[in-house]
Amino acid sequence: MFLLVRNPIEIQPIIDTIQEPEDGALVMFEGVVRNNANEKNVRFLEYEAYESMALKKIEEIGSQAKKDFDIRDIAIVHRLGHMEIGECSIVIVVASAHRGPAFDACRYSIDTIKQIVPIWKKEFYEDGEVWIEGAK
Amino acid sequence: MFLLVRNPIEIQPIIDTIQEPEDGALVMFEGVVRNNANEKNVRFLEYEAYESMALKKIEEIGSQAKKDFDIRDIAIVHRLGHMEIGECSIVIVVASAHRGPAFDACRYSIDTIKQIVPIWKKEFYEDGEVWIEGAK
Amino acid sequence: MSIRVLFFASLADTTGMRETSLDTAGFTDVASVFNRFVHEFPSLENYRTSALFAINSDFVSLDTPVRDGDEVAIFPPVSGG
Amino acid sequence: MSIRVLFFASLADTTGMRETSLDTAGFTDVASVFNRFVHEFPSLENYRTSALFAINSDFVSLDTPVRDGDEVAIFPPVSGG
Repeated sequence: MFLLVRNPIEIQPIIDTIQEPEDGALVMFEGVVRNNANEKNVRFLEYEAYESMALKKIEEIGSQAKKDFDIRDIAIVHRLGHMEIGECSIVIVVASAHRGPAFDACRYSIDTIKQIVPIWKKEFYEDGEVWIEGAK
Repeated sequence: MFLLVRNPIEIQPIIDTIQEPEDGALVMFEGVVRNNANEKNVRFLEYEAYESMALKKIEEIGSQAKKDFDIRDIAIVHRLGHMEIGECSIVIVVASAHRGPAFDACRYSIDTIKQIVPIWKKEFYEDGEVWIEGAK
Repeated sequence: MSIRVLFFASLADTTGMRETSLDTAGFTDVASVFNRFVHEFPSLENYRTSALFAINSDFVSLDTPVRDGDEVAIFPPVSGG
Repeated sequence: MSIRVLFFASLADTTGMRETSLDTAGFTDVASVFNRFVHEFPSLENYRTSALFAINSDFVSLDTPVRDGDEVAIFPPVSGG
Protein backbone atom coordinates (compact mmCIF):
# COMPACT_ATOMS: atom_id res chain seq x y z
CA MET A 1 0.00 0.00 0.00
CA PHE A 2 1.78 3.09 -1.29
CA LEU A 3 -0.15 6.34 -1.49
CA LEU A 4 0.16 10.06 -1.89
CA VAL A 5 -2.81 11.80 -0.29
CA ARG A 6 -4.00 15.34 0.32
CA ASN A 7 -6.18 14.73 3.36
CA PRO A 8 -5.21 13.96 6.97
CA ILE A 9 -3.67 10.51 7.40
CA GLU A 10 -5.11 8.15 10.00
CA ILE A 11 -2.86 5.33 11.13
CA GLN A 12 -5.44 2.78 12.27
CA PRO A 13 -7.06 2.28 8.85
CA ILE A 14 -3.57 1.70 7.39
CA ILE A 15 -2.86 -0.91 10.08
CA ASP A 16 -6.23 -2.54 9.40
CA THR A 17 -5.46 -2.66 5.68
CA ILE A 18 -2.12 -4.41 5.94
CA GLN A 19 -2.22 -6.51 9.13
CA GLU A 20 -2.60 -10.29 8.69
CA PRO A 21 -3.04 -13.07 11.28
CA GLU A 22 0.57 -14.24 10.90
CA ASP A 23 1.97 -10.86 11.95
CA GLY A 24 3.44 -10.58 15.46
CA ALA A 25 4.94 -7.12 15.26
CA LEU A 26 4.00 -3.78 13.77
CA VAL A 27 6.61 -1.04 13.70
CA MET A 28 5.31 2.34 12.70
CA PHE A 29 6.69 5.77 11.95
CA GLU A 30 4.80 9.05 11.80
CA GLY A 31 6.47 12.24 10.68
CA VAL A 32 4.60 15.17 12.19
CA VAL A 33 4.78 18.90 11.62
CA ARG A 34 6.85 20.53 14.38
CA ASN A 35 6.19 24.01 15.66
CA ASN A 36 9.84 24.98 15.30
CA ALA A 37 12.78 24.49 12.95
CA ASN A 38 16.14 26.19 12.60
CA GLU A 39 15.34 28.16 15.74
CA LYS A 40 12.25 29.73 14.21
CA ASN A 41 8.59 29.28 15.02
CA VAL A 42 6.86 27.40 12.24
CA ARG A 43 3.24 28.35 11.52
CA PHE A 44 2.45 25.63 9.02
CA LEU A 45 4.01 23.65 6.16
CA GLU A 46 3.32 22.92 2.55
CA TYR A 47 4.60 19.82 0.80
CA GLU A 48 5.00 19.68 -2.96
CA ALA A 49 5.91 16.60 -4.97
CA TYR A 50 6.88 15.41 -8.40
CA GLU A 51 3.99 13.07 -7.89
CA SER A 52 4.53 10.36 -10.51
CA MET A 53 8.20 9.98 -9.62
CA ALA A 54 7.56 10.27 -5.88
CA LEU A 55 5.08 7.42 -5.96
CA LYS A 56 7.40 5.34 -8.10
CA LYS A 57 10.32 5.90 -5.71
CA ILE A 58 8.16 5.14 -2.67
CA GLU A 59 7.09 1.88 -4.31
CA GLU A 60 10.71 1.04 -5.08
CA ILE A 61 11.73 1.72 -1.47
CA GLY A 62 8.90 -0.46 -0.18
CA SER A 63 9.88 -3.29 -2.53
CA GLN A 64 13.52 -2.99 -1.55
CA ALA A 65 12.56 -3.11 2.14
CA LYS A 66 10.62 -6.32 1.53
CA LYS A 67 13.63 -7.80 -0.30
CA ASP A 68 16.28 -6.75 2.22
CA PHE A 69 14.46 -7.44 5.50
CA ASP A 70 12.42 -10.40 6.68
CA ILE A 71 9.11 -8.54 6.82
CA ARG A 72 5.73 -9.51 5.42
CA ASP A 73 4.42 -6.17 4.23
CA ILE A 74 4.93 -2.43 4.37
CA ALA A 75 2.61 0.53 3.82
CA ILE A 76 3.84 4.04 3.09
CA VAL A 77 1.45 6.99 2.90
CA HIS A 78 2.76 10.52 2.31
CA ARG A 79 0.54 13.56 2.51
CA LEU A 80 0.97 16.60 0.24
CA GLY A 81 -0.29 20.17 0.42
CA HIS A 82 -0.97 22.33 3.45
CA MET A 83 -0.34 20.88 6.93
CA GLU A 84 -0.84 22.39 10.34
CA ILE A 85 1.43 21.88 13.36
CA GLY A 86 0.92 18.41 14.81
CA GLU A 87 -0.48 16.98 11.60
CA CYS A 88 1.09 13.93 10.11
CA SER A 89 3.04 14.21 6.83
CA ILE A 90 3.98 10.54 6.49
CA VAL A 91 2.99 7.21 7.99
CA ILE A 92 4.97 4.01 7.53
CA VAL A 93 3.60 0.72 8.88
CA VAL A 94 5.73 -2.43 8.72
CA ALA A 95 4.18 -5.80 9.53
CA SER A 96 6.21 -8.91 10.24
CA ALA A 97 6.37 -12.05 12.34
CA HIS A 98 9.17 -10.64 14.49
CA ARG A 99 10.13 -7.15 15.54
CA GLY A 100 13.80 -6.94 14.58
CA PRO A 101 13.38 -6.84 10.80
CA ALA A 102 10.33 -4.59 11.19
CA PHE A 103 12.36 -1.95 13.06
CA ASP A 104 15.17 -2.19 10.52
CA ALA A 105 12.84 -1.97 7.52
CA CYS A 106 10.93 1.00 8.97
CA ARG A 107 14.13 2.87 9.69
CA TYR A 108 15.58 2.06 6.27
CA SER A 109 12.41 3.23 4.56
CA ILE A 110 12.07 6.62 6.23
CA ASP A 111 15.81 7.30 5.91
CA THR A 112 15.71 6.47 2.20
CA ILE A 113 12.49 8.39 1.56
CA LYS A 114 14.12 11.48 3.02
CA GLN A 115 17.09 11.01 0.71
CA ILE A 116 15.56 10.20 -2.67
CA VAL A 117 11.80 10.78 -2.93
CA PRO A 118 11.08 14.02 -4.85
CA ILE A 119 8.97 15.79 -2.24
CA TRP A 120 9.80 19.21 -0.83
CA LYS A 121 8.75 20.98 2.31
CA LYS A 122 8.15 24.71 2.56
CA GLU A 123 8.19 26.15 6.06
CA PHE A 124 6.03 29.19 6.78
CA TYR A 125 7.21 31.44 9.64
CA GLU A 126 5.82 34.64 11.13
CA ASP A 127 8.10 36.64 8.85
CA GLY A 128 8.35 34.65 5.67
CA GLU A 129 8.68 31.24 4.07
CA VAL A 130 11.54 29.00 3.02
CA TRP A 131 11.86 25.94 0.82
CA ILE A 132 13.77 23.32 2.74
CA GLU A 133 16.40 21.65 0.58
CA GLY A 134 17.98 18.40 1.65
CA ALA A 135 17.14 15.91 4.35
CA LYS A 136 17.92 15.99 8.04
CA MET B 1 1.86 7.21 30.34
CA PHE B 2 2.40 3.68 31.60
CA LEU B 3 -0.60 1.39 31.89
CA LEU B 4 -1.68 -2.20 32.30
CA VAL B 5 -5.13 -2.69 30.80
CA ARG B 6 -7.56 -5.53 30.22
CA ASN B 7 -9.46 -4.14 27.23
CA PRO B 8 -8.37 -3.74 23.60
CA ILE B 9 -5.68 -1.12 23.12
CA GLU B 10 -6.21 1.61 20.55
CA ILE B 11 -3.10 3.39 19.34
CA GLN B 12 -4.59 6.72 18.23
CA PRO B 13 -5.80 7.77 21.70
CA ILE B 14 -2.31 7.02 23.06
CA ILE B 15 -0.76 9.18 20.34
CA ASP B 16 -3.26 11.94 21.10
CA THR B 17 -2.39 11.75 24.79
CA ILE B 18 1.35 12.13 24.44
CA GLN B 19 1.93 14.14 21.24
CA GLU B 20 3.00 17.78 21.66
CA PRO B 21 3.54 20.54 19.07
CA GLU B 22 7.34 20.29 19.34
CA ASP B 23 7.36 16.62 18.26
CA GLY B 24 8.51 15.85 14.74
CA ALA B 25 8.64 12.06 14.93
CA LEU B 26 6.57 9.30 16.45
CA VAL B 27 7.97 5.79 16.46
CA MET B 28 5.54 3.12 17.53
CA PHE B 29 5.57 -0.57 18.24
CA GLU B 30 2.59 -2.92 18.47
CA GLY B 31 3.00 -6.50 19.58
CA VAL B 32 0.14 -8.51 18.13
CA VAL B 33 -1.08 -12.05 18.71
CA ARG B 34 0.17 -14.31 15.89
CA ASN B 35 -1.78 -17.28 14.62
CA ASN B 36 1.25 -19.55 14.91
CA ALA B 37 4.22 -20.20 17.18
CA ASN B 38 6.74 -23.00 17.42
CA GLU B 39 5.17 -24.55 14.32
CA LYS B 40 1.76 -24.86 15.94
CA ASN B 41 -1.49 -23.09 15.23
CA VAL B 42 -2.32 -20.71 18.07
CA ARG B 43 -6.02 -20.26 18.88
CA PHE B 44 -5.66 -17.45 21.40
CA LEU B 45 -3.40 -16.20 24.19
CA GLU B 46 -3.65 -15.28 27.82
CA TYR B 47 -1.28 -12.88 29.52
CA GLU B 48 -0.73 -12.92 33.27
CA ALA B 49 1.31 -10.41 35.25
CA TYR B 50 2.75 -9.69 38.65
CA GLU B 51 0.93 -6.44 38.19
CA SER B 52 2.51 -4.14 40.78
CA MET B 53 6.03 -5.17 39.80
CA ALA B 54 5.22 -5.17 36.07
CA LEU B 55 3.97 -1.60 36.21
CA LYS B 56 6.97 -0.54 38.28
CA LYS B 57 9.40 -2.12 35.81
CA ILE B 58 7.60 -0.61 32.81
CA GLU B 59 7.85 2.81 34.48
CA GLU B 60 11.56 2.23 35.13
CA ILE B 61 12.15 1.24 31.49
CA GLY B 62 10.29 4.32 30.27
CA SER B 63 12.31 6.57 32.58
CA GLN B 64 15.56 4.94 31.49
CA ALA B 65 14.60 5.43 27.82
CA LYS B 66 14.00 9.13 28.48
CA LYS B 67 17.38 9.37 30.20
CA ASP B 68 19.39 7.44 27.61
CA PHE B 69 17.86 8.77 24.39
CA ASP B 70 17.04 12.29 23.24
CA ILE B 71 13.28 11.78 23.21
CA ARG B 72 10.53 13.94 24.68
CA ASP B 73 8.11 11.33 25.96
CA ILE B 74 7.20 7.66 25.81
CA ALA B 75 3.96 5.78 26.45
CA ILE B 76 3.83 2.04 27.18
CA VAL B 77 0.51 0.21 27.45
CA HIS B 78 0.45 -3.57 28.02
CA ARG B 79 -2.76 -5.56 27.90
CA LEU B 80 -3.43 -8.55 30.17
CA GLY B 81 -5.91 -11.41 30.05
CA HIS B 82 -7.45 -13.14 27.04
CA MET B 83 -6.44 -12.01 23.55
CA GLU B 84 -7.55 -13.20 20.14
CA ILE B 85 -5.34 -13.55 17.05
CA GLY B 86 -4.57 -10.14 15.61
CA GLU B 87 -5.24 -8.31 18.86
CA CYS B 88 -2.61 -6.07 20.29
CA SER B 89 -0.81 -7.06 23.51
CA ILE B 90 1.43 -4.02 23.81
CA VAL B 91 1.71 -0.55 22.33
CA ILE B 92 4.75 1.67 22.70
CA VAL B 93 4.67 5.24 21.38
CA VAL B 94 7.81 7.38 21.46
CA ALA B 95 7.59 11.09 20.67
CA SER B 96 10.62 13.23 19.88
CA ALA B 97 11.87 16.09 17.75
CA HIS B 98 13.90 13.75 15.52
CA ARG B 99 13.46 10.16 14.47
CA GLY B 100 16.82 8.58 15.33
CA PRO B 101 16.50 8.62 19.11
CA ALA B 102 12.81 7.68 18.83
CA PHE B 103 13.66 4.50 16.91
CA ASP B 104 16.43 3.65 19.36
CA ALA B 105 14.28 4.30 22.44
CA CYS B 106 11.36 2.27 21.08
CA ARG B 107 13.62 -0.67 20.26
CA TYR B 108 15.35 -0.48 23.64
CA SER B 109 12.03 -0.38 25.45
CA ILE B 110 10.41 -3.39 23.80
CA ASP B 111 13.64 -5.42 24.03
CA THR B 112 13.96 -4.63 27.74
CA ILE B 113 10.28 -5.21 28.47
CA LYS B 114 10.60 -8.67 26.98
CA GLN B 115 13.61 -9.35 29.23
CA ILE B 116 12.58 -8.06 32.64
CA VAL B 117 8.90 -7.20 33.02
CA PRO B 118 7.07 -9.96 34.98
CA ILE B 119 4.39 -10.78 32.44
CA TRP B 120 3.82 -14.26 31.02
CA LYS B 121 2.10 -15.51 27.90
CA LYS B 122 0.15 -18.74 27.69
CA GLU B 123 -0.46 -20.08 24.20
CA PHE B 124 -3.61 -22.09 23.57
CA TYR B 125 -3.41 -24.59 20.68
CA GLU B 126 -5.93 -27.04 19.22
CA ASP B 127 -4.49 -29.76 21.46
CA GLY B 128 -3.43 -28.02 24.64
CA GLU B 129 -1.83 -25.00 26.20
CA VAL B 130 1.69 -23.98 27.17
CA TRP B 131 3.18 -21.27 29.34
CA ILE B 132 5.90 -19.53 27.35
CA GLU B 133 9.01 -18.98 29.44
CA GLY B 134 11.66 -16.56 28.31
CA ALA B 135 11.75 -13.90 25.62
CA LYS B 136 12.33 -14.29 21.94
CA MET C 1 6.27 -11.90 61.84
CA SER C 2 5.65 -13.27 58.37
CA ILE C 3 6.56 -12.97 54.74
CA ARG C 4 4.23 -13.18 51.78
CA VAL C 5 5.25 -15.48 48.92
CA LEU C 6 3.84 -15.12 45.40
CA PHE C 7 4.06 -17.58 42.51
CA PHE C 8 3.23 -16.82 38.89
CA ALA C 9 2.53 -18.59 35.61
CA SER C 10 3.96 -22.14 35.48
CA LEU C 11 5.19 -21.85 39.07
CA ALA C 12 1.68 -21.09 40.26
CA ASP C 13 0.63 -24.24 38.40
CA THR C 14 3.49 -26.29 39.90
CA THR C 15 2.75 -25.23 43.48
CA GLY C 16 -1.00 -25.00 43.06
CA MET C 17 -0.95 -21.60 44.71
CA ARG C 18 -0.53 -18.00 43.74
CA GLU C 19 0.08 -16.59 47.17
CA THR C 20 0.87 -17.85 50.66
CA SER C 21 2.34 -16.66 53.95
CA LEU C 22 5.25 -18.06 55.91
CA ASP C 23 6.22 -17.40 59.47
CA THR C 24 9.50 -15.54 59.20
CA ALA C 25 11.23 -17.78 61.72
CA GLY C 26 13.84 -20.02 60.13
CA PHE C 27 14.06 -18.13 56.83
CA THR C 28 17.27 -16.22 56.32
CA ASP C 29 17.51 -15.65 52.58
CA VAL C 30 15.58 -16.21 49.35
CA ALA C 31 17.21 -19.63 48.95
CA SER C 32 15.80 -20.78 52.29
CA VAL C 33 12.31 -19.76 51.16
CA PHE C 34 12.74 -21.46 47.78
CA ASN C 35 14.07 -24.64 49.46
CA ARG C 36 11.01 -24.72 51.71
CA PHE C 37 8.80 -25.04 48.60
CA VAL C 38 11.14 -27.42 46.77
CA HIS C 39 10.73 -29.68 49.79
CA GLU C 40 6.96 -29.59 49.33
CA PHE C 41 6.99 -29.58 45.47
CA PRO C 42 10.14 -31.42 44.32
CA SER C 43 9.70 -30.50 40.63
CA LEU C 44 10.33 -26.86 41.60
CA GLU C 45 14.00 -27.88 41.79
CA ASN C 46 14.05 -27.74 37.96
CA TYR C 47 13.54 -23.98 38.24
CA ARG C 48 16.39 -23.30 40.69
CA THR C 49 18.67 -21.84 38.01
CA SER C 50 16.04 -20.41 35.66
CA ALA C 51 13.50 -18.93 38.09
CA LEU C 52 13.55 -15.24 38.85
CA PHE C 53 13.16 -13.88 42.36
CA ALA C 54 11.92 -10.52 43.56
CA ILE C 55 11.50 -8.91 46.96
CA ASN C 56 9.04 -6.03 47.11
CA SER C 57 9.05 -5.79 43.30
CA ASP C 58 12.81 -5.63 42.84
CA PHE C 59 14.86 -8.46 41.38
CA VAL C 60 17.05 -10.23 43.94
CA SER C 61 19.25 -13.32 43.99
CA LEU C 62 18.99 -16.51 46.02
CA ASP C 63 21.40 -15.18 48.65
CA THR C 64 19.47 -11.97 49.29
CA PRO C 65 18.27 -11.81 52.94
CA VAL C 66 14.53 -11.87 53.60
CA ARG C 67 13.01 -9.71 56.30
CA ASP C 68 9.75 -9.62 58.19
CA GLY C 69 7.00 -8.14 56.02
CA ASP C 70 8.76 -8.82 52.71
CA GLU C 71 6.78 -9.80 49.63
CA VAL C 72 8.85 -12.53 47.96
CA ALA C 73 7.92 -13.42 44.37
CA ILE C 74 9.13 -16.51 42.54
CA PHE C 75 8.46 -16.80 38.84
CA PRO C 76 9.70 -18.26 35.55
CA PRO C 77 11.54 -16.26 32.87
CA VAL C 78 9.18 -13.64 31.53
CA SER C 79 7.44 -13.71 28.14
CA GLY C 80 5.44 -10.50 27.94
CA GLY C 81 5.52 -7.82 25.29
CA MET D 1 10.34 16.21 -31.69
CA SER D 2 10.37 17.72 -28.21
CA ILE D 3 11.22 17.08 -24.58
CA ARG D 4 9.22 18.15 -21.59
CA VAL D 5 11.09 19.88 -18.75
CA LEU D 6 9.74 20.07 -15.20
CA PHE D 7 10.94 22.27 -12.34
CA PHE D 8 9.97 21.86 -8.70
CA ALA D 9 10.07 23.74 -5.42
CA SER D 10 12.72 26.50 -5.33
CA LEU D 11 13.67 25.79 -8.95
CA ALA D 12 10.09 26.40 -10.05
CA ASP D 13 10.36 29.72 -8.18
CA THR D 14 13.72 30.55 -9.76
CA THR D 15 12.56 29.86 -13.31
CA GLY D 16 9.00 31.05 -12.78
CA MET D 17 7.72 27.88 -14.42
CA ARG D 18 6.80 24.38 -13.44
CA GLU D 19 6.77 22.84 -16.89
CA THR D 20 7.87 23.73 -20.39
CA SER D 21 8.70 22.09 -23.72
CA LEU D 22 11.87 22.31 -25.75
CA ASP D 23 12.44 21.37 -29.34
CA THR D 24 14.80 18.39 -29.17
CA ALA D 25 17.18 19.84 -31.72
CA GLY D 26 20.48 20.92 -30.17
CA PHE D 27 20.04 19.09 -26.87
CA THR D 28 22.32 16.13 -26.46
CA ASP D 29 22.42 15.48 -22.73
CA VAL D 30 20.94 16.72 -19.45
CA ALA D 31 23.73 19.27 -19.11
CA SER D 32 22.76 20.87 -22.42
CA VAL D 33 19.18 21.22 -21.20
CA PHE D 34 20.31 22.62 -17.84
CA ASN D 35 22.67 25.09 -19.58
CA ARG D 36 19.81 26.31 -21.74
CA PHE D 37 17.96 27.42 -18.58
CA VAL D 38 21.07 28.75 -16.83
CA HIS D 39 21.45 31.01 -19.85
CA GLU D 40 17.93 32.35 -19.29
CA PHE D 41 18.05 32.31 -15.46
CA PRO D 42 21.69 32.84 -14.38
CA SER D 43 21.03 32.13 -10.68
CA LEU D 44 20.24 28.52 -11.65
CA GLU D 45 24.01 28.09 -11.92
CA ASN D 46 24.10 27.94 -8.11
CA TYR D 47 22.23 24.65 -8.34
CA ARG D 48 24.55 22.95 -10.84
CA THR D 49 26.18 20.73 -8.24
CA SER D 50 23.28 20.37 -5.82
CA ALA D 51 20.30 19.96 -8.16
CA LEU D 52 18.96 16.52 -8.93
CA PHE D 53 18.01 15.42 -12.42
CA ALA D 54 15.57 12.77 -13.57
CA ILE D 55 14.50 11.45 -16.92
CA ASN D 56 11.13 9.73 -17.02
CA SER D 57 11.14 9.47 -13.20
CA ASP D 58 14.59 7.91 -12.82
CA PHE D 59 17.58 9.75 -11.46
CA VAL D 60 20.20 10.58 -14.06
CA SER D 61 23.38 12.64 -14.16
CA LEU D 62 24.30 15.70 -16.21
CA ASP D 63 25.96 13.57 -18.88
CA THR D 64 22.96 11.31 -19.47
CA PRO D 65 21.67 11.64 -23.07
CA VAL D 66 18.21 13.09 -23.66
CA ARG D 67 15.92 11.67 -26.31
CA ASP D 68 12.83 12.83 -28.11
CA GLY D 69 9.78 12.48 -25.87
CA ASP D 70 11.75 12.43 -22.60
CA GLU D 71 10.37 14.06 -19.47
CA VAL D 72 13.36 15.80 -17.87
CA ALA D 73 12.92 16.96 -14.28
CA ILE D 74 15.25 19.38 -12.51
CA PHE D 75 14.82 19.88 -8.80
CA PRO D 76 16.60 20.76 -5.55
CA PRO D 77 17.64 18.20 -2.91
CA VAL D 78 14.50 16.63 -1.48
CA SER D 79 13.02 17.34 1.94
CA GLY D 80 9.98 15.09 2.23
CA GLY D 81 9.15 12.58 4.91
